[in-house]
Amino acid sequence: MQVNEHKPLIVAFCCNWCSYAGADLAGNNRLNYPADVKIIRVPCSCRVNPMFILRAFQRGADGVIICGCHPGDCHYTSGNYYTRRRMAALFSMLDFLGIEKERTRVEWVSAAEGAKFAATMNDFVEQVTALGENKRLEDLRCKR
Amino acid sequence: MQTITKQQLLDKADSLLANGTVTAVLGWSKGEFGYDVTPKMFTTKEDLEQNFVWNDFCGVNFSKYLVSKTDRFEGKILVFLKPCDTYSFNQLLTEHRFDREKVYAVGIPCEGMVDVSKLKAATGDGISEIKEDGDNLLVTTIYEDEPATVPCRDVLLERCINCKSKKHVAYDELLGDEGEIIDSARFDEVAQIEAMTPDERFAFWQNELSRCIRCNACRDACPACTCEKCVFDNPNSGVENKAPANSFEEKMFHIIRAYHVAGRCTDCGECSRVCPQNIPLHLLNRKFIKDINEFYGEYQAGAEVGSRAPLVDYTTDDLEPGEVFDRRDMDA
Amino acid sequence: MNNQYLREELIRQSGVNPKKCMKCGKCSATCPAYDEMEYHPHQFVSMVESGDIEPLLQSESLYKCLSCFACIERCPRGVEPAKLVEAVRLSAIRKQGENRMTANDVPALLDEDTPQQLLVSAFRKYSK
Amino acid sequence: MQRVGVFVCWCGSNIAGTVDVQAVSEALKSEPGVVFSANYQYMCSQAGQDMIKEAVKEHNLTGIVVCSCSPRMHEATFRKTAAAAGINPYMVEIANIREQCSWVHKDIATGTEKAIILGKAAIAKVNLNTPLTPGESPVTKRALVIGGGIAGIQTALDIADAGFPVDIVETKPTIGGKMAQLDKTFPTLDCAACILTPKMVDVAQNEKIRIFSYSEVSEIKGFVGNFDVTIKKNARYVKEDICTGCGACVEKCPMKKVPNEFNLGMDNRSAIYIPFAQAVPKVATIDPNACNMLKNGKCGLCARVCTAGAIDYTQKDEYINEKYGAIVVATGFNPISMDKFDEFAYNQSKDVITSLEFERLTNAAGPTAGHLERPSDGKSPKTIVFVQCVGSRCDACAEKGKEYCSKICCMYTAKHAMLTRDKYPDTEVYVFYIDVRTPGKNFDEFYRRAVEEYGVKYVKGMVGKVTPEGDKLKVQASDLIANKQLHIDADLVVLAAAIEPDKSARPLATMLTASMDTNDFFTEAHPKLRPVESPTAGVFLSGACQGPKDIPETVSQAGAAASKVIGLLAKDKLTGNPCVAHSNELMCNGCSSCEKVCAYGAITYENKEFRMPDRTTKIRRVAVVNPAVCQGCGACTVACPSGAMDLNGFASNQIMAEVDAICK
Repeated sequence: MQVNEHKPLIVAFCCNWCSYAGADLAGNNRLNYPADVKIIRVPCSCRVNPMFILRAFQRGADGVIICGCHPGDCHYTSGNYYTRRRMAALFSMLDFLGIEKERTRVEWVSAAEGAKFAATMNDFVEQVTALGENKRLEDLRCKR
Repeated sequence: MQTITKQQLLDKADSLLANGTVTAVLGWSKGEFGYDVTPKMFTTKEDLEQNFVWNDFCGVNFSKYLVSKTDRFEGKILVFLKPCDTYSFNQLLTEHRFDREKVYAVGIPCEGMVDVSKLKAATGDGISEIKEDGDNLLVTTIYEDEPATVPCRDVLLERCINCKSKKHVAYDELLGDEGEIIDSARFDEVAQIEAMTPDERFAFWQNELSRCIRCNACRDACPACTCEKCVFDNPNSGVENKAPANSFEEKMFHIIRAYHVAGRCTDCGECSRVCPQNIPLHLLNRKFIKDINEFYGEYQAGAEVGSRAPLVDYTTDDLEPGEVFDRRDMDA
Repeated sequence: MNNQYLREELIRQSGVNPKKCMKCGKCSATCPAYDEMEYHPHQFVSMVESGDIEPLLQSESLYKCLSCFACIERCPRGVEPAKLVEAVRLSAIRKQGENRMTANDVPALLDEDTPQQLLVSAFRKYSK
Repeated sequence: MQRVGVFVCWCGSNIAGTVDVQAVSEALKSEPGVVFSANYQYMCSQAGQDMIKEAVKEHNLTGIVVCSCSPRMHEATFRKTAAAAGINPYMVEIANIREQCSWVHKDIATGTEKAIILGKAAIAKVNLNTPLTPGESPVTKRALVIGGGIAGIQTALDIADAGFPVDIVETKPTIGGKMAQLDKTFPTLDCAACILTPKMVDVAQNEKIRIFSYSEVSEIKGFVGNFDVTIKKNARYVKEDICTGCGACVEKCPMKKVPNEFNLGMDNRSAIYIPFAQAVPKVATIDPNACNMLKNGKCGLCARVCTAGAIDYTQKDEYINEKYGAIVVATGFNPISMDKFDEFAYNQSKDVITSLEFERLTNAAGPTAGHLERPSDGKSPKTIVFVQCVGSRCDACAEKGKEYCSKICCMYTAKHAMLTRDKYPDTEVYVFYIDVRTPGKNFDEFYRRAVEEYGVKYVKGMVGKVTPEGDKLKVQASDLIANKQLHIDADLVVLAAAIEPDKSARPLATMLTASMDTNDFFTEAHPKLRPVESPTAGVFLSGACQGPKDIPETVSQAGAAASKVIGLLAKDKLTGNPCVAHSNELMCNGCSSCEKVCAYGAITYENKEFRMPDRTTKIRRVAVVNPAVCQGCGACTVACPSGAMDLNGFASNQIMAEVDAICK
């Protein structure tokens, strides 16, 4: 039997100073991760409005990951601390609505952690792929 | 059922109007039926005597009205605040949404308000008259000759069954005795949903939220939703109000709304009270409140003026978003 | 003997976190029963943390601790050694027949100069 | 809609190897707004840049998308290209198809597909870009240094040396700070006064430096380059410009029983006083709480003996307004109160003292003229016990002390012990320690000398209690190495009290909107890379206000802070980052959420009048972002419930457009 594997769509928000640089480093070191990951650059993880995440899901994203500097290392001193609270609250709410918690993630990736960036993306893509298509967040009526 | 009488409130309003302390009174007025009590600004004694009401249907939280009304009236406005209303009152002051100097707040005790939907469910539609009789309501409908007797306690609003506080946290003057904060069971239902499987949770909310007709009543009644321009009315926000394009749209609306008031919501329950579709919207707000209490320590919005909402605050050793689930899975 | 189970049990019972200890020795410096004890308060903290608990269970030191709580009061890190001593003592006397003091011992200890309250509290402390 | 030009770079084979660049530029041609799309071998080369410039001219482009390497690499390059071609540099967006595409994906089909999506996202974004111009603000070429200890002195001297005027504000009647109270300094044992007082004189004589002593900062407004500061000059009842510091008044003053704070209350001074002989400014000050003339109008002796006529009992507090371009905080530290440490009997016996008191006891200018005498009876102590870490490294929940290591105590205690043994070899000296921390140049050698050459008895353990008994202090302590409890009859006990930031720091931080940690130490902009700057632009940190530090460290930090100030003041104008937040006042609720999350204090509020649809007017509180202070993180944009706050360059609708383009 042929399994038609669903290719997930992953939106990754990366802060300019640490995680975006970490993604660049992963590239410099030619560390592969799936092309399903599309990165959006933001100045700081605290720029990520929950609306962006919901919008991504609404438009068909299968997973959203937010990457920022490690706590304590924020370029703007405290931005990622706010991210941490906001996303803890938001993800908990999504989970409360029965949306798979595996579709969301926050990961702290420094500019030196190219390997961690690639590993994180590989892991996240695998996790989201295992869940299959994002039926809960997109339009139910148009799909079976 | 209320311990304080309409006459006491009228006397207070009359004397404050007469001695010039206030120039207007924000109160409840008669609607077409007994149960559709409407907010109104009274400026004369005559108007008050004719139209002012105080009964078991005065659920409206007036705090929000102060944002727009304080600008429109010269002098002070008298506002009657039930205990739960005072939390919203403080929260709006924290957010600098109205001028405290322009308000004369009179705290009044509340024994719980009636849920009209529950009442209708008990008596059937077509209510023509409601009379109070001690702890009961005598309800006459157009279909029955004899009025039905309904105990108030059976038809209380959910927020009153799980009343969180009989204590007024803000007032200029208090009628009746100072109440106490109540150790209510208001998070039990949230905990029950949390205990469901993800599929059950999804089904539960799919069922509830698919009834949403996007009438915006929840937003319009919410004392935390006082934005000059709501994101749902703003064509540039990307989430402006429109016919839902897909089934996620209602969920998105309610997640965004709940998120926008997270940390600021006092759990006054107006959203659920006004929802024409009887969606338990307060559960979304309470989920945030419960999470915030568990993650960052107990916090009651509006308990005092000037407190810093948890989502605009942090500590360096806060919980990681991933740990939220680890914790829960461990508890399970 | 490294008794990991007992270690965790003692930590749980006492609510003490021995990892907070910075090994300054102020507990032992402040202890009025120091010279009576084979193992001193700071050693209790360190030995429980390393799981080396058997010698403590066997030691008379358990009953020399006055429970005066001076070590709790003085510890700069809030480690509360006396609570740990208490937990070790409890786990010693909770064993069958290991009561340090029984009702039969009391008559011999009666003495006009000994306040009765002392006996009562000793009884409480030394038996399960 | 913009007229967008798309430029796909091959980067040799770096991109072209795994991405079909031709296909990418073809696919992007049909995107909304795109009027030109091309690819080239090296877009960043001169030829590549010329190609962009020509296309701008030829196709009248208003926006540029370059699909190339990371924007961290060449965004600046292409912005310059755009500017050279005559369009706003912020109308450029980069699609990162090298680091985040061609280098990490091996398959040409997937690489190409992703590159097209990334290109689409960049096009969607650039369509919503707006031309941005960096704001400019002038710089007041004057610095304010708050605190006149060694940190403030060194910072002021260095700034003045570069030619900029500096004002020092010091709450005490003289500058000099803690260092002026010290006897010798470790590890070289130079006398503190010998190295400090010449610097104090330099400050006094420097034409660029003004000293506001006996003064405090009462209000700070403005922002980097443009601070508006009010300094409150407390009345000292002596005309500073006339007083010669001769000291005749001090001598004649009948009120001589005022505890002398300079000697930590171990002796007395008069109501009119000069803190110490080398004070700068050397001007007398009348203590209004002690002076009979000021309290009940009787006396006036000092006015009569002052030949210069400097005494002025009617002097009032004076407020001075001054503008500054930069502010340096150098508020320093104090030893913590020993009141809560009953076990050491500090409040029960005069012979239990803190290390700072010990400094005064051994200082030649101190209350005992440098002879080590017990405060209680003046006898020379034969047994001295030093206790380290008193209140340092205390768990926070203990509420008595501080969680951190005070850093300087190990070294000064070694110094005290060594000097005592040197001067009084028949004295027995014990030092009780938890750890001896000596990470500094020649520090460990110094400590070892105290042990090996001077015979100081270092005991690993802590003192449990001190009990005064007769004229002795019974010290009960543990010796962890010997596994013994020690009982020592001491004559003097010296406590190495933890140090804490000066109490004035917290209100000052509020005025500056500078952040602090839970211990009230000022937070640095970056703990490693920007250690002398506060996150609040234009505010710099010098000395122990940022964390415990010794003199050499303080002086180096003071110099570093000065160089940062000089770098700022050397500019005529500050050019800001245009990618800053801005608030739409029509939508702003004035709720203060944004202000609370702003780490830089860039947001203030003003009451603004609005015309309502019914022609009435309404005054509303609205947020205003100061673009010179905003760093553009965007924290406020998410905190804002109404969406009034947005960020230039990373606007909500731009990010949404990117999300949509990716998720299409």
